[in-house]
Amino acid sequence: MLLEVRDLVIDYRSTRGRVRAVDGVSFNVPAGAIIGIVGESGCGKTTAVRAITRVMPSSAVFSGGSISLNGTDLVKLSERDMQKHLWRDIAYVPQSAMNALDPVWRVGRQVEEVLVARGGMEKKAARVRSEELFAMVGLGANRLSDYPHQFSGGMRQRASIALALALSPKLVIADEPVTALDVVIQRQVLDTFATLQKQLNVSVVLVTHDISVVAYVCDYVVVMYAGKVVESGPVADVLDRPAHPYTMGLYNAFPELSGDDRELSPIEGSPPDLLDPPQGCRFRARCPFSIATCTQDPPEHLVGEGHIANCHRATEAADLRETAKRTETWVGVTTE
Amino acid sequence: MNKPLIAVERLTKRFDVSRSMTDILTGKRPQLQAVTDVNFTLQRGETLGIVGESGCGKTTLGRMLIKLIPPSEGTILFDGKNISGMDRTAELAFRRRAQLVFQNPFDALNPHFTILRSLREPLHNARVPGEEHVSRIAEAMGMVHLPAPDHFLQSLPHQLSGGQLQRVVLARALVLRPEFILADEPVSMLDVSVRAGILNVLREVRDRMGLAAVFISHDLALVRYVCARTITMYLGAVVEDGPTADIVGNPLHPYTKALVQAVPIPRVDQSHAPLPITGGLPDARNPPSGCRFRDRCPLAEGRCASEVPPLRDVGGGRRVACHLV
Amino acid sequence: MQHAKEIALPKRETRILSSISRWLVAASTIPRRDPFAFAGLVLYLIFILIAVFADSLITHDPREILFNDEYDLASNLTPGGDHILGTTYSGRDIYSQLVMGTRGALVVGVTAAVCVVAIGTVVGLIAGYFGGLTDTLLMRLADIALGVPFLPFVIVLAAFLNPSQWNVVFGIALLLWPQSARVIRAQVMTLRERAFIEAARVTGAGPWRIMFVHIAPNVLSLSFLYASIAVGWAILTEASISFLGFGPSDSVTWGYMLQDAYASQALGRGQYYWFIPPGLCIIGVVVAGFFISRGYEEILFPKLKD
Amino acid sequence: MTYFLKRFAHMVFVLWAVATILFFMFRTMPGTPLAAFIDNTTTAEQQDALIRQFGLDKSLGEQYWLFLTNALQGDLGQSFFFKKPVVEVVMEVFPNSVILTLTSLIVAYLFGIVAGAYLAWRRGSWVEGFGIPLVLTTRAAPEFWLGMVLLAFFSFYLGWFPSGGANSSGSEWTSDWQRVTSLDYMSHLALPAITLAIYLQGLPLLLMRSNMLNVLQEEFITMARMKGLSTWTIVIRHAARNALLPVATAFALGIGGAVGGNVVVETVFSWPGIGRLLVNAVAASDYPLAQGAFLMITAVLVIMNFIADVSYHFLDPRVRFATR
Repeated sequence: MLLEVRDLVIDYRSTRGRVRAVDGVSFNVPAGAIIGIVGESGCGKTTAVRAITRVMPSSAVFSGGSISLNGTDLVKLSERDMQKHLWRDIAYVPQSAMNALDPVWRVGRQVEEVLVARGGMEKKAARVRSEELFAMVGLGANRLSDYPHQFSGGMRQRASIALALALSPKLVIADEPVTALDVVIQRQVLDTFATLQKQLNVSVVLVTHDISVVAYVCDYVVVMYAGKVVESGPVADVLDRPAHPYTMGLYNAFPELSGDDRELSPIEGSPPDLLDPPQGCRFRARCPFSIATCTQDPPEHLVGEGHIANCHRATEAADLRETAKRTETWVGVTTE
Repeated sequence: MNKPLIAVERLTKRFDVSRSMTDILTGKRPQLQAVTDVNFTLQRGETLGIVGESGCGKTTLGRMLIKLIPPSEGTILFDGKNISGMDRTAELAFRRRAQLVFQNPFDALNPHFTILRSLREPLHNARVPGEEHVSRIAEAMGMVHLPAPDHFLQSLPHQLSGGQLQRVVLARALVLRPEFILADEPVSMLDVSVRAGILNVLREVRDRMGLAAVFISHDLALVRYVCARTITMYLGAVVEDGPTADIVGNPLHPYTKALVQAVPIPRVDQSHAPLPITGGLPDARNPPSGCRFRDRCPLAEGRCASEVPPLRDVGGGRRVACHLV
Repeated sequence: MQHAKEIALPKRETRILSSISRWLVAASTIPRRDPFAFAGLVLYLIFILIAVFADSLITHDPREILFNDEYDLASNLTPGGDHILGTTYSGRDIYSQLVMGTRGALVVGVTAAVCVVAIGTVVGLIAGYFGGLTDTLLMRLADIALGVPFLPFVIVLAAFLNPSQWNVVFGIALLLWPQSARVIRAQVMTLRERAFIEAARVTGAGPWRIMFVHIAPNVLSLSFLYASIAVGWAILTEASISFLGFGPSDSVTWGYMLQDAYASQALGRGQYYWFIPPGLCIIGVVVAGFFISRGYEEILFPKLKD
Repeated sequence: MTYFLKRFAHMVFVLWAVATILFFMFRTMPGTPLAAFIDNTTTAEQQDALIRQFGLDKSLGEQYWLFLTNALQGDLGQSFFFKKPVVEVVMEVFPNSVILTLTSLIVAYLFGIVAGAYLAWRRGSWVEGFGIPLVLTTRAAPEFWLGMVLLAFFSFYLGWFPSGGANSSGSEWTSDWQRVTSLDYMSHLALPAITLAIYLQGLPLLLMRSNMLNVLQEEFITMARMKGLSTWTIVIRHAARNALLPVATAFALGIGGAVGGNVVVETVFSWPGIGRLLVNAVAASDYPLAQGAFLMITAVLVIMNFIADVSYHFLDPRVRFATR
């Protein structure tokens, strides 16, 4: 197992008090696999994956848990030791590369900078390696001398992927890498990313809010809600046989191109305020199947091979799934 | 076929582009053709989807329909009257009948106005008598399922969530009881679970008020859920027009095919076949001659480069702009 | 579809009251949220009070030449006795001049600031909103005004027109409006593209209503910040002009005091009590303006988000 | 390239406009320009001779045309007072103004950039709590008052520096260059330059601090940290480089503004610069000289504005290379 995240807890200090953005998140990343982390805005998915690099805003605090890469717990490492791992072992692909590349530097030089500063390469060798990397992601070598603002959206994401793969890292974290792209370019960039991942046998943690993208590329999926993991497991199992009401609700709310003309049912209400989160299961207020015991923390139920769901009623998942398909189940759930 | 509510003929929009030294000397004024020769009609109560990637001109087309920007060529007839060159009273009448729902709810309400004041603005401009405001606002808020306790009306936009704001924006559009609504990417800024709510409200309002609507989006799945008929656009031109079920089920134009095939679906067994389309979007300032899609089209042949394919009627209410289909 | 519940439309008074209370709440948070602005406000208040009650605060007539008991000129008395800050070379009471100077400074400062910001805001609004030819014309005018070196212009102006405070105000109004006009024009141009302004157009508001009802509130905060800076510039300029000898000889201003001190070799005699206080007063008022407009940073560097 | 030519044409337009304003301002001002030279002793013929000599007998239009054509050839007329061509008089003192402006600006900007970056680095600390008000105070203090205080203390009280002028009287110099680089000149230059530097450093400091704060929040800085680059590399090669662009432009604008704006400091230290020349010329209503000095200051201001715009255009790749 390349990466194991255990009970990770991260708080943000803000003027209104401490916001617990990530509250006891655990997931594993096997070598050579693509893990999808799905959830809506504010569910803590970006905070959780950024924590792996330990490059966080100054207001962020590691309040617990461990992140072990090949056995070494990154949370305990000193600043200097952690820096050794950065980009050599763990790389990052940002959402919109437009402001992730230095606007006054040519893109080629930014790739070379990493190769020389962290890869220990000579300037000439770095130049050749950059051309290789650009060719790998489908960009011409002539693009190396351009500035970031001269790149289109798709090209910028390809450049970011090339940058991430520069030192052949073991793990690449991609935070919504294709969300800002149009569907055709998105497909092309996803295909490039997936083929490279297979070729170089790199593990990838892909953060997205789009379950179709997860279905298209990922091997495993982790569904997060309000700072906690609600369900995780192989993509096929979780999508075909969701065991947590939130995953079911997410699926129903998702318009599907090929599906029959089923009525979409929104999940009413809005996510809880993480300044003082509700007791027990955080989805309780919006869940059509919530019962009295939901006020206590939900246990971790194994519902299939590597497929867990944190819900008191996970055992009744099969019939909950049927009722969840009917839109009236979701109407009038919250009094808010 | 009674008179269509909106008739668009040969609509074109060109934007001036920065001029290089040689342009100035040679007196050339290079321009970007954002929308080229678009024709379609919209019946009362009909919902038309306009789908395309960014840069295809769908938003520019929308802004012309709602009279935010003037067309360079061609005409837009609203209930038989040309909407450009209207005097003040005619324009006000048009504004009462045609409204717009914005993409970014967080930016569509004046941060200094309370929700109430934003909702009264259209009524004030349309000179609706004061005592009618109460009932109109209540009616509009009811339709978008917005709870109407007093504090809600007095709060400021930053105190509301994205979903609530978009409902206020929709209520503001409905308060004048319009006949036509233009929605430009109305849900793209919202979370998935909230989107469905807004889409359902849009469908419900359209049916209850018999509204005609144009729904602009880059997401084919959303358009399929809301619109009976869809137009796909590429680099400023309409490439296909027809019932949504046919467009999605059996696309004719090579670009629409690629568009439909490119959309991922939430099922693991979806096809991973490479798209029948190569390369990227060409530079809009000098598009390929003839059919604009020919440089990326697998079926392209000589004729495509020399002759612009007209939007041909191919029966079943479908039109396609391609020589070979 | 539940029926549209009757909503009681809050009456006009309650709406005005609620917006005032909202404003007061915001104002009350200033001391905690932004100590600079609060300090600036307090300083301003003090100077305004001094300026208003100047007549009762002064011990002597600032222009009267004083003689001691033996009937010879009470020149260069050191602070003490009935001259809090001593007397000048020509026997005038320094403290009284200082107090009267406050009134002169504030009058010039505020009027100049009002002119500059009024012109700047209106030009910025019109150029920013309408664009096209009007925009180009107004901005070319601004470029010309910016092309004229400010201090030399006011010097020439003061020299030819009979010296009075109003030359400085006129000079400032004539040349300093482009800075605020450009900043406000840029702000208006961004606002014009905002969705809520397009919403106003779509709901039928006319251009003038959009400019003064929708855009103006968002721009007023910027013009207010610019005003508090403009007060500072005006006072500094007036002091410089008086120091160069082109100031009005009829009224007493801090610049006049400094020029008087410089001309009568107060530096050589080390009469710090004469030329230090006027300088400190100028700093006080001008820095108060900067503090109030803590947005001073926002003005020069708008993107700064803490 | 286009931008360069467009901006150049714009500069010429502004220069012409200001020159025209200047010309008419001097002509339409109350009081005859020759007032200083015509007292009861000069006879009528002498008066006419003077008027003809200074071309005042021609129509306003002709005078204007003459003024423009001569100005283009560098002939700004004769100074009443010095009886020498205005250009000559102005050029004598112009180098002093340039030297004073450049030295003070360079010191101010070097200090401002370093202090600004440091303040940005120590955001929220006590350093900022004291630093910002102090800097704002230097911006609020009238330059000439600063000069007076320094003069009173360092020159009169401590006697470290001379109290005025550019060179001690009675000293001869083989060449201008030798004069300007002599120790004597330097000691005269010290106090006025320091006074100006104190006043001028406020802008670059605040500008640099704010730019650094903005840039450090950008995503490419976070990405740089994730790449494991050293803090020093990130701050210098990425943050500072982005933050310095606007400061460089401000420097050029600073020069333009300062040459005209230093007049008060030049007066306090009786530093023979172009500003002081203008003041004396105006006081002596020697209007050709005043007009010439004013035109020279305007030229420097407008040219520096032009250089600032063009330099920004070339320094920032986002502007230089339009999207391809």
